Amino acid sequence: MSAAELFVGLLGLGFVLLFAILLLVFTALGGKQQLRPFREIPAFQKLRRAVGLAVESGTRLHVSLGRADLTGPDSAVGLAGLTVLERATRAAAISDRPPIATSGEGSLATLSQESLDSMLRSVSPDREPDPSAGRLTGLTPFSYAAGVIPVIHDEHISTNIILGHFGPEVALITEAGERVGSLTIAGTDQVSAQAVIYATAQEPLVGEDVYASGAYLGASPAHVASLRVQDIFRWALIIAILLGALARLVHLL
Amino acid sequence: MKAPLLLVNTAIAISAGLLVLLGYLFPALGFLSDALLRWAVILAGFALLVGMANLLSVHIGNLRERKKGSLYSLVLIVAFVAALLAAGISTPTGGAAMWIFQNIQLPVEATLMAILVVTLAYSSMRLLRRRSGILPIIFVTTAFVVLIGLAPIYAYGDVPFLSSLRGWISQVPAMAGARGILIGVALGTIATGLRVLIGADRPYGG
Amino acid sequence: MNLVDAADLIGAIIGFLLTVMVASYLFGDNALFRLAVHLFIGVAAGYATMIVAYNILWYQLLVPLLVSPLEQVLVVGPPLLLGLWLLLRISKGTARYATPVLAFMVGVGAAAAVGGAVKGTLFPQMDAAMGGLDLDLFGGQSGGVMFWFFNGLVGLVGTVTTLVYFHFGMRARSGQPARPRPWIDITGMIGQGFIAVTLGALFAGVYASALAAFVERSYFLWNFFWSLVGRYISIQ
Amino acid sequence: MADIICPNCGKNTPADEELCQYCYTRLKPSGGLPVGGSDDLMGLLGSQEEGADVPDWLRTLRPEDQEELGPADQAAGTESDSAMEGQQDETLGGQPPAEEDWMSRLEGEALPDFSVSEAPADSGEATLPGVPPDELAGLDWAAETPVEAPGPEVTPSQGSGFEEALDWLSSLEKEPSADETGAASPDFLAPTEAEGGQDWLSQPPKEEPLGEVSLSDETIQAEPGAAEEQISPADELSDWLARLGDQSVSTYEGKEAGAFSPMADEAAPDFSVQEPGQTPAEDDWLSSLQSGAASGPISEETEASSGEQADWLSRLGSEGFESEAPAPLEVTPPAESALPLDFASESSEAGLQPPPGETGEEETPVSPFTFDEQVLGLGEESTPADWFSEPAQAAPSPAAEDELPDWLRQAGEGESPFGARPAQQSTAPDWRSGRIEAQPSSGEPEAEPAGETPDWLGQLGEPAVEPAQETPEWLGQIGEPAIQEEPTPALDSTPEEANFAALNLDEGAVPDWLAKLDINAAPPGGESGVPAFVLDEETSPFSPDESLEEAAPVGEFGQAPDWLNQISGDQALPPIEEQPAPTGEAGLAPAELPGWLEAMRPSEGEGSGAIFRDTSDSRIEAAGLLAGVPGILPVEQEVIGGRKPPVYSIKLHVAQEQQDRVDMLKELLADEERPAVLPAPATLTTVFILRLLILGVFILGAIFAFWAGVQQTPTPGAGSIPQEVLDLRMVLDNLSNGAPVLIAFDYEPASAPEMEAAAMGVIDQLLLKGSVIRAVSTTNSGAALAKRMLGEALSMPDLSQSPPLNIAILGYIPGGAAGLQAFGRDPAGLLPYNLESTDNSNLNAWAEPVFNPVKGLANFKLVLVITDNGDTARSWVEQTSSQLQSNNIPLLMVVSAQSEPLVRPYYETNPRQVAGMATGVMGGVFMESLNGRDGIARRYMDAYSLTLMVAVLLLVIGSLVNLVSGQLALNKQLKGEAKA
Repeated sequence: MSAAELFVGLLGLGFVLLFAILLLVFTALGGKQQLRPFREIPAFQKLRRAVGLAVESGTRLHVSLGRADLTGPDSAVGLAGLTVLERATRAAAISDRPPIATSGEGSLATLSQESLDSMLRSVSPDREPDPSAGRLTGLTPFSYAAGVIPVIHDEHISTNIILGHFGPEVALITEAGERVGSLTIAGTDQVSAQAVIYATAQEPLVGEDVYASGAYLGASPAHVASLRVQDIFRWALIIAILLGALARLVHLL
Repeated sequence: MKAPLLLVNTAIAISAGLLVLLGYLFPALGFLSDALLRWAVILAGFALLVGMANLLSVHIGNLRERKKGSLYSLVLIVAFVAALLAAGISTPTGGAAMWIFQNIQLPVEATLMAILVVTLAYSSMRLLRRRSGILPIIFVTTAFVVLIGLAPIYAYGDVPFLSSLRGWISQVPAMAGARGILIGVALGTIATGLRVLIGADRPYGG
Repeated sequence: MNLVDAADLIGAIIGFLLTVMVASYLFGDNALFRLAVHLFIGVAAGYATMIVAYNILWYQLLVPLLVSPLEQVLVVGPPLLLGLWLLLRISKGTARYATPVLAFMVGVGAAAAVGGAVKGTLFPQMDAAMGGLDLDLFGGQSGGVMFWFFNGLVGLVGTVTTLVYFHFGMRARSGQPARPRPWIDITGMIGQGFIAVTLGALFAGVYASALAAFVERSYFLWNFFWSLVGRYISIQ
Repeated sequence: MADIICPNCGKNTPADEELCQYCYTRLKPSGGLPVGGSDDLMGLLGSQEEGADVPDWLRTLRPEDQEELGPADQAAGTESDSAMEGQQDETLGGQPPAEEDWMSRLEGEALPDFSVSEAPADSGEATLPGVPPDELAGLDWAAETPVEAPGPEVTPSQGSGFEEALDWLSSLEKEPSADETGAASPDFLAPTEAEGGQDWLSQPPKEEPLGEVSLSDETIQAEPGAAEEQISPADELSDWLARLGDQSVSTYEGKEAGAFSPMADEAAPDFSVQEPGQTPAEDDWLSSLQSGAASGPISEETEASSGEQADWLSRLGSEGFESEAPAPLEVTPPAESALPLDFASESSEAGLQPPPGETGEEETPVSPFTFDEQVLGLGEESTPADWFSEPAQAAPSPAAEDELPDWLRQAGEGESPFGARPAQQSTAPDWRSGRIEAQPSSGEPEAEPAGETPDWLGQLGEPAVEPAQETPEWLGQIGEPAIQEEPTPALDSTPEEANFAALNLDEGAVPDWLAKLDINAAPPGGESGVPAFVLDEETSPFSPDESLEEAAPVGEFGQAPDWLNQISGDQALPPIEEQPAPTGEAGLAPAELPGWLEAMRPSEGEGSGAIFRDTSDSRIEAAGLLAGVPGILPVEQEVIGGRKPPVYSIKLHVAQEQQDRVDMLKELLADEERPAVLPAPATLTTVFILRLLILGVFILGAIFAFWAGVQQTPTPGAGSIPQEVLDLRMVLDNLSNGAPVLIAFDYEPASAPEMEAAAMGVIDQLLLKGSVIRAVSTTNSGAALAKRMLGEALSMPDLSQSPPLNIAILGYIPGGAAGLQAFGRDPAGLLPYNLESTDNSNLNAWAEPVFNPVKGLANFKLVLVITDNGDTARSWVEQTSSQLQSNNIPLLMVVSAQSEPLVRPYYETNPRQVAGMATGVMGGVFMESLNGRDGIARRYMDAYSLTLMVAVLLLVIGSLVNLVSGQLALNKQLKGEAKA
């Protein structure tokens, strides 16, 4: 292993360890952290309202989890989508139409079923798991999006939460949501898909905001803590970038 | 039963994750993560089969219950079986499989992509009505400039300024913004991943 | 007309019909679109399943066991058992018992995400952002060194301000509504501008990709139409 | 000679004293009826027996009884059985012949019962585990004797001026023998004869079953006090039975099992007396019970619910048969035999909840006693506070007095029969007193207005206005025959009237619980009694009053004389010392209170019982029936204040404002029903037309471009080719011929048109160089896409004729980035086989000499990634760049236009992680122009550039229109708001 590799490895390890320690510390301080306010993200405000409205109106929430591969780097955004699904299910479990989750990847569909079942069981233990509540609608990006379209049209969906790993095919889903007049809140990790979402979704989530869903929906102190740690590291990185750029410039001047 | 299982699951997730992470950061320790990565790759394939079973069970359920649109479910199931047999008999790149792929899957996907032309045009036109402020205007203006610089003007040819402007936009400000977004996404990804690795998030249930 | 030509013709007709059926979605959700879409979903799923069966079940699990069982049993056995364990998810009753396998996958995925983000995105992107002002990297691009330096500066400002925009925290003063610090607010607005430019450029790219598909489909329809006309004329 | 216990102060006073030596409470009613000896009674009985109105079956009763003795004796053998025999012996010991005559009948009658009840072997054990039956019997009497003792003393001192009472008394006395009962019926149950004089006669058998239980259970509750109260339930048994038959309050049965015993006991002999003739008369007395169950004398109700009675009885019958019932005792005995089984088990469990099986209808006849028991015996025994708290509240008086049950106080007044009641009650062994109770209770079904209150209580309501005249029906009848007419209106009275009567009655004499029963009695119906019972369970402390009211006439005149004295003389003397037990604290505060019973205790002031109590008034009634009873209030007050629900005017006064609001609400509701106008269609039409226009414009542009032909747009010159494409081309130029190349086809079929156009030029160059190509993909469709693109590339000029190239499609890399990393470490291990293999010769994709599986990615001289996804490109860079850079292997990218901004940073980095790249259709055009070979890209370029212009125009025009219209709409809105 070259010295550069070792250096990069150690740097990465130190970065991860420091991030993890701060995350644990801020999680332990959970209660106090909850009190501190966050930047307003309209999408989450509308989402909270939409969940309540869906329960009252007897309509469904639809959470589209995308096609993130759980064993890949895009699994993070898939996990963020699962967190939103869990929060939405917990809030809407009392509804006679519990939320429905669609995904385009096998492992994610499996996790969404587990999440839905456990949430619904926690509310009503005698409830039978419904395989169609967490369904796989297609295995290729466009077959997945095409499979979601009938769900949006047929399942009395009032709110579409599109949060996961998507490509440009997400435009088909947001378009379907707009056609049925439902609220579409969308976010993804793919920047090109974010561009499509920005143009087509009613409430887009850009960039890092996608990963803040758990904290904004009150998932757990760990989510709030992670935002704090992200902020800390954000400024650390900014300072590092500025100093590094200056050093390179000065070094040459 | 539930609590112990959750404990075991969390232990499995954390230990497997830490081993793979070490292998990521230090290629010399790749031997720690190689086996686990290969297992994960194989399991991803099994997960796809599980998802497939779910897809079929939903549509078979539609057929059983004579739900609205059960005809479509029938079509889906028949198409699935046909493609499975075709690819199974004549390998995934065999004649039958390729015929189905080229004449059914590819045309439909390409057409779905093609109709985005209309969908996105309609959405982008309405964007300035739906959202107020300067950002949508910047968005549309940038899209306009980049589009017009993507290709030479029909029957006229290349307009260097437009292509240069488009090149500059996509290479400088757009790349700067993309870099900021990517770094932010990386931070979010690290936070989300670490929540799993410290056991704060347990999406696998138990 | 031989079998291959017949297959091509039938394939072309099916492709034409499917293209029209899917395009009909532009005028609203309809039965033709749904029919085409469900056909497509089934075909894609079947094909993907067979690909997985070939590449994973067959080539990575069974063939090694058949070729050299003793050597491979320890290599292939564990993932095979885990995979079969994961199949418990298929049944409602046994689904819960497969959670340990899911936990393993999530753990590996989380590590891959963290490692990839740190080593594959964070460090390279930071390095690129730092290098924006590195005059050593100037390779004589058009516009001269000053323009190159200006581009580096814009890139640096864009990256930093975009990062600042995503700052979540706000300043909370007792008795006053929480609001971001003014300088963070202003910097963030600049960052929003860069984000808008980025998204606009990416949107144009997506649109260009869609346009390429549209052109290809139009070309297909155009050729199909004239090929039918040509066949009709040749038959006459 | 036993003393008389003063009911007021609870102290003994010589029997010859008329007033209590201590509190001067009148102990004997002046001119009390000399109910001295059994001779008199027998004489009366005898005279009555000759009555012409004796039913035939009663005449034939005696011989049957004699016959019954035989089988009964044979049947004796179980503990309970022998216990009863022992009891009989003791009871009959030294009886005068005349007395023995009818007493023997009683005993004889009991035998068959026990021969039946012995069926449950556990009944005896339940009675008192491990105690011999004889002892059990002894215990029974020992428990009762102390109170029995004064009996004889009291009986001579019966109420004054009771000549008329003679026939009533005689009827009571006669009752032991069924024929006498029959003789009595016309006497004071005349009103009921309208519904069949024999109905009530058939009721004693109804109580019979309980008699079985009694013996065994009575031994458990060795408290005479309990025995006294149990009399009262027996009184209402007939109607409660029916009600509880429907409402199986199983929860109480276990608790009260022990206390049922006395009740049950009393009926035993009586049943056997009437059994023979009774058997056919089952339905009659059941229907009479039903009338009680129907909570009112209204005949329709009676008929309505009679069916239910028949049901549970028939069930009982069937069960009875299972339990070796002797032939003569056909239907009812089985019912009895079923009961001891239940009670025995219950009592053995000391009130543990009986198994569900026991709470069914077969226990229905027991249920009322369950209620009574909870209210009485048990409550008294184990939770003194329960039923003593009530008198205590009613009359704050010395502790000793508080602990004295109401009935004792009233009895202490010595007014008429009540003076003797305490002694009377206690002297009467439960099974006898209860047995006699059958008489008034038999009248209940017809006379009880609300299904709860016996008719005589209901009639008390009217005279109750004057406490002095508060006299139970039977007393009224005794007083003047005219009163006999009173029941008639009572019978016809509606439940409301009945309730009202009960309310009045409640003021003075009627126990609160009784009034509550009335008040809570639902409108006539089978379950009408249910709420009443529920209510009473809450207010058990009141039940002693009930026992007082009902048991008084019964127990006293019925049983006091003769044979009871025998008992007291024979055995009860020793326990006389225990006399205070029923009233004294010692007997009332047992420390061991079962938990389940504790749970039953109503909390202080809890329950509706408190409503009917007036603790504000502590004056003591000076005269009349309730003389000496404190806390008696004027009827009117209570009726208005406590009993009668407030009457509200049903006329609604609506103000004009309210009326307006109502109208407004009506309008709103009416609007709701009107179909709403749907604006959607118009919008949809606009959207539809707009989409149609956009599609039409694009299609026209494309068709025009195709129609006009290619090359309308000049190919970009070399100067306009971007640097990344030049770098890519340079890398390809530097690639040696036949070099191994890894190509990743990582795009979706949807992007195939763009990616094929972009990458065809690069693939063309690689094929021209005869590269050894290994194709992989991280997407499911990658293999097919690779096959398709390579096939199209091979069909190009100069390649179709070239020798077959070494191309292998390795297939799909699952697992995303993790899979890519695993592939980067060991490509041959992850994807070892060639999907294109036709046989084993080309199955192994790494068998070529140029490959060394151990080297991994270092086997290749070039890695080309064709992707439409920025993240996939990033994954390839992240997962492989370190290996590739360390081995100086260039990584080229062909990306879609959408992913270019994301991939470009990797191209811009120094050192470049991406050596060169081509973007989208134009990237393909540039490559083709550099190659000098036109391909797909060039074919699409004209249509592509034209439709791109169309898109730009649409975007500009559409955006401007929407911007202006949006601003106008915004201004309108602002103006509207400003106006508003």
